[in-house]
Amino acid sequence: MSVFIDRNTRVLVQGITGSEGSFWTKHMRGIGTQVVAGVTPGKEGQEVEGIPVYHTVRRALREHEADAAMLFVPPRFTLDAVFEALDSGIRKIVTIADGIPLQEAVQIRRAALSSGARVIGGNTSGVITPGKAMMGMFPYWIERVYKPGTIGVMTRSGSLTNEITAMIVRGGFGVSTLVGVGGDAVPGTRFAEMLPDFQADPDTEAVVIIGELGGTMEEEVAEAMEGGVFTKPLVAFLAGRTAPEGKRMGHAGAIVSGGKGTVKSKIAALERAGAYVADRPSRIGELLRTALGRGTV
Amino acid sequence: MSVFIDRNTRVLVQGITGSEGSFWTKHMRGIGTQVVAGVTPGKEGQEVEGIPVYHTVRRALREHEADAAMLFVPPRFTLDAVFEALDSGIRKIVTIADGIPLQEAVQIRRAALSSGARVIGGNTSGVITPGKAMMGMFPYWIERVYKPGTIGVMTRSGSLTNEITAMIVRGGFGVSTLVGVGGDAVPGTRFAEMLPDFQADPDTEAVVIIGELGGTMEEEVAEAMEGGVFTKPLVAFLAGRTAPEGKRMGHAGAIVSGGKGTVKSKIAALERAGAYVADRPSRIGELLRTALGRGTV
Amino acid sequence: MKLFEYQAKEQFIKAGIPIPEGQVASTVEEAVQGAERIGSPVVVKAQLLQGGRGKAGLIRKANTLEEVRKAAEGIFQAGKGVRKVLVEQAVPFKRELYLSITLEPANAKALVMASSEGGVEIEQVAAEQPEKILQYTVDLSSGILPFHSRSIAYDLGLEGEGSKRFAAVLEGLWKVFRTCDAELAEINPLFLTDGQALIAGDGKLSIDDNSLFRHPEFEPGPDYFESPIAYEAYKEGIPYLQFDGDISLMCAGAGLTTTVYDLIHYEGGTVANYLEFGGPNYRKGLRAMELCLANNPKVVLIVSFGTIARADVMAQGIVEAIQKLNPSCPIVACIRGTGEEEAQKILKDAGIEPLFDTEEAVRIAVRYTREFSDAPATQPAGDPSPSRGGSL
Amino acid sequence: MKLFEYQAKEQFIKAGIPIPEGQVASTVEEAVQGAERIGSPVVVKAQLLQGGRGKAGLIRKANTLEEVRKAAEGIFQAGKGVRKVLVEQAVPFKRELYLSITLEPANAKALVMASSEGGVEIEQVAAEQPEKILQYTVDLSSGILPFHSRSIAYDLGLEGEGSKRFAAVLEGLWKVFRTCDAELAEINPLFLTDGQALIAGDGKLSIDDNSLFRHPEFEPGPDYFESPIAYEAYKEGIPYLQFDGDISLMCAGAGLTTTVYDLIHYEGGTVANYLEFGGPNYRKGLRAMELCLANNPKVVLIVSFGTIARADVMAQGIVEAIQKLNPSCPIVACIRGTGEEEAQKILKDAGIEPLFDTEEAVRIAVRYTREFSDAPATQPAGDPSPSRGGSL
Repeated sequence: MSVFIDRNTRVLVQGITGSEGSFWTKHMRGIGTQVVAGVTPGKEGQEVEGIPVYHTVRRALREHEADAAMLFVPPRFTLDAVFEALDSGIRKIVTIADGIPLQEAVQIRRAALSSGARVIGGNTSGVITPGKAMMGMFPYWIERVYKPGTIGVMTRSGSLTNEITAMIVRGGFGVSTLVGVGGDAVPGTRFAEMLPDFQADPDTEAVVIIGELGGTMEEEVAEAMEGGVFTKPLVAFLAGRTAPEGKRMGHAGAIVSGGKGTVKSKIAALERAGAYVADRPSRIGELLRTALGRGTV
Repeated sequence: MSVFIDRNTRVLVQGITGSEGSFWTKHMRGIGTQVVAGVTPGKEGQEVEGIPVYHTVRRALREHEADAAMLFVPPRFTLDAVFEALDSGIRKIVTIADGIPLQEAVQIRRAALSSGARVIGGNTSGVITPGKAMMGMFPYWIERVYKPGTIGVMTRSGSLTNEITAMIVRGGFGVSTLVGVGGDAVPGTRFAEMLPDFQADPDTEAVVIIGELGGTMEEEVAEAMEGGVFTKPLVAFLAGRTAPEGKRMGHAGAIVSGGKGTVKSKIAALERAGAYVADRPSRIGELLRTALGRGTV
Repeated sequence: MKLFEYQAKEQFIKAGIPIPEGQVASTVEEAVQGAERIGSPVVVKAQLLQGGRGKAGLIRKANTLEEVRKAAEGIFQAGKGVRKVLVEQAVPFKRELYLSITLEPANAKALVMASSEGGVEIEQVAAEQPEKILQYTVDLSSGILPFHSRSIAYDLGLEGEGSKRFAAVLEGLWKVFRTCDAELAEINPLFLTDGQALIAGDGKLSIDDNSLFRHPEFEPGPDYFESPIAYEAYKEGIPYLQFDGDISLMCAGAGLTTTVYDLIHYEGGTVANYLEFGGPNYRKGLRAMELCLANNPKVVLIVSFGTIARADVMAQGIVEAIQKLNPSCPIVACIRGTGEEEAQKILKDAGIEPLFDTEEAVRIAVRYTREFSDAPATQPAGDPSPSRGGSL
Repeated sequence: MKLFEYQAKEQFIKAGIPIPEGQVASTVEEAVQGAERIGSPVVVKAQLLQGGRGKAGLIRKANTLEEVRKAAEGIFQAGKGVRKVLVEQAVPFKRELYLSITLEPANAKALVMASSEGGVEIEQVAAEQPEKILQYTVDLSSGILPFHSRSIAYDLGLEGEGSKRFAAVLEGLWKVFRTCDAELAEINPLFLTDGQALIAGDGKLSIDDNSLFRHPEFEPGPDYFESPIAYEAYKEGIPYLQFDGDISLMCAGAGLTTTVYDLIHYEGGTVANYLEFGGPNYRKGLRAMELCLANNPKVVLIVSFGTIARADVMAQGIVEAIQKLNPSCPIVACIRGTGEEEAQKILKDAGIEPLFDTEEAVRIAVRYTREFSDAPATQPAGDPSPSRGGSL
């Protein structure tokens, strides 16, 4: 088993003929992902890596079964592409787009919530189950970074992903599934919403979350732990302990956050809930060993 | 037990100070309904039948608990009033308004579906559990019409309601709960969506549905019976066996209906599903006796 | 409320949907002048609310002004009550498409339907080759998104410029649908020309009656109604349907009235009209009776089982109407519900037998249509005895 | 992107939200002329993007034209880089309300907040009397409905005319929020006058950077940026943050850079700037280096662990930049990810020691800020040896 994606997931790639789309489609297949079809308006009849391309999602689904859509679509067309996938009944969507207009991101998440779908992203590298499958862009061929294992990972940051997974591997572990929820202010899926999946996944022994200052996703993880929704060991790394406060959103930002959103508040909440919080990437392996009761090897 | 409303239901009345609102609030209490508060913008501080009135639903709910909203609000303000109730977390709503703009009715139903709420109406007399409680307008004091009993009733027609319940009573039965889903083209709740409630209600032995030509609600009832969702005896009366076809909605209407929507198709579907179909109101009692295996008394 | 084709097309223009060059004409002369301006060939189309104009010969092609004159004359004189014709450029087309937007009650969304096999046989296409009808549900608040237009266009075989133009037509039709509070917006045929242009050949637009208060521009004139009585009733705010049988129904509520209609037909009777006596009209007894009697029925049958529509008020109104109008036909009254004891008394005092059973009332009414059909002016016998105006 | 108050108010006017009569002035003379036209008393307000203007003495009331002159002079000369002031009629108000619209990421709705206790102390009100902050979530596609306005107005103590005006302000602010693709639209204070008028005393409007492509009208000028280098970076499309420490960060990705920032501070170092070297900028080594060196840092630290941003391309760009720019400070490079073997080779060939561990790279960079702070022009010693421009 794994979280979100495995060898049985049939993936449709929207935007397959673009340079990113075709490049990463090749690598998605390379790791073992079933890519069943691609969509690019106006390019029906073409093939990418032997995969047939269709004008629209509907046309693709007349010929193929798919249960997930991977979007390599520019940010300003992402809302349309997500709604197209949802309209055709697809309920797992990953979008890498960096720069989705904020109010459209809100509408994407709302549509996902209303239709019981899961949209991962935007502004993410995607989801990978090392050794099995991926939807997104990961240099899985670098072994010191993407070794299969039993540690689930969730990250807001794309740039820290390789850094942290390398530390997990250096600590003697590997990754079960990594979910990049994305670095946008309004990601389609939030950390806490993925926790039940990691809880249920027998291949995941512990979870590492990679957080940042701002927002309340880390605090929600702490709540889920305190509420008993997630009971496996959890290690957190949070970037921004010494960073100056980000741009202030008028008084409204201060009122809404009500003291949450700082790295300090996140660390306090997570530690109260029993999480192990690493102050630097190199300590993650050690904390995982402690959390899993394996002492320091 | 009963369906939708009982003595424990705490009802908020929106539009309580209008002539219909105040008149029927008195009678709702008269039958035993708990009316906890009323809402009319600009009238906070007043009382109707001793019930306190508030400017807004939020203000009422700060002082009272309520789990249902009864709307005596003109049709063109109904969407706003329904959304106000939904916004405050109320998940049972009855609106009697006759003349809700059609596209607003669609938005009301969509909001209800999205939020897991049940909106009954518009264009209905409401819901009554004789002898216990009601949300709406029923002359429950006429005993030959509103005798408590074990027959659940669902109706699209307000004008046939008294006619049919009188026949149920004349047949030796009484009514458990009557739900007027309403006569509009897009009711907030459809027949088939109420069937699980009647199925689960131990006080309901059989159900009578009062249908009409047009739409597909009766066909959906037949499907629910065939699908095993509803297994109690069901008697249907359908108005319009000899009526000329209603106004045609262009080619689109014909294409969508695809032969459904006529009384003939409804009768065929219901009889195929095992329902008893009465050709005139006076036969309902007899069919109920047959359906319940009591022969003709 | 259905609009005439030319009205629908006025809305299309506002929304940027291309239509053929055309001219509305109320006379043959105007039609000829319009054709002269537009240039031949043209199509002369009766402006009628009923469908099936083509098959009824009310849409005629004309290659010369003389043919236009003949076509217009023929249509105006066809006895169908045509008051206006639309003279339109005959568009040379490559294909006829179909496009409509309606509402989907169960899903609570809009339903967009399209087909590459448009034209008068679209319903047959739907029945025999349902896969040729594309269906998309669209959320009212999100509206048409680019993928909707794109998906439908590709499935209609449109690409490039044709696809872009289709998107504009679909977005335009959506705008019409939403801003006019329509229950139906339909283009059939939607012409596709050799040059990949899309032109609305016909237009059907039906406005939701409950939203008409927002659209005073669509106020209907007498030509919208089946009879002058129906128009009178409309002006009074009273729902009314015209039939041509014997029994005038003055009933409360569509469901009950439809049931009474069925029961009358079971008994072999026929219906002259249905006038809605319920809802806010229950206080309008006199005016309601006047309109019913204008049909010269063999009997007026009044049935109600009201809750808000008080039986006593209805009875009082009927009694007053009979006194004032002195009808020459029998009145059968079956008025129950709130205030029924008082109603019973009022009717009895006025010499009218109050009935309590709908089916019995129908049987009596039908019987009277037979008994008195040859002697409308005499006092009916029998028990229960319906009142006649003449007896008061 | 934050807008200046006067820009926010331009949007308010378009949406029908009342604002005080006012004039934007770039000079003291313009300010005085504006005040003359408006009539005293006025308020002279620095147009700055930072909050807390009032407490910083950058909002001054003036009763006479002489006071206006003094106020404007004081603000322009306060050393805060003020380029414009807004001279506004001083509104006599009865109460100060608060109103804002933002987004609620978890619910995926908009969040409307309002308070009857508006003004500069609103955050304190929120902390101490949270019940005085009204919160409503609003669906983006349904928008503001009448009940939202009504509910908030009653809770703010507004009735009758005040309630209607509030509805207009809220609907206007919603329109601004939606049409400007805002992440924040805020009015604080919202003046309530004795005559129940509502007037926006201040305006904060922050446009979502991802939507700026739809809003060329908000193209920022140099006065939006913390430094000329930041403005240069903006024009190159390179994200950039200005600090005032020693180490110039040329890093890929906000998360990794923030981590590097933390690690530098753990080691006792300081940061001069953060320049985003990832995303589409990884091919812009030369320009990026140029901008970083413009800060005259004690060391340039390059860290990346890229997937799309190819390490070899980054390394090549850095080597070229060093050759061309000949920097006088050390360059520390820790470039990993896709293409890292090739990158390693390129760096080594150019005499730069490639590092593989972020924390080690930070330690070395911080050490260099100490070792070379007094001797920036000499060749650094030690192993691993960072490259200096001078050594090439």
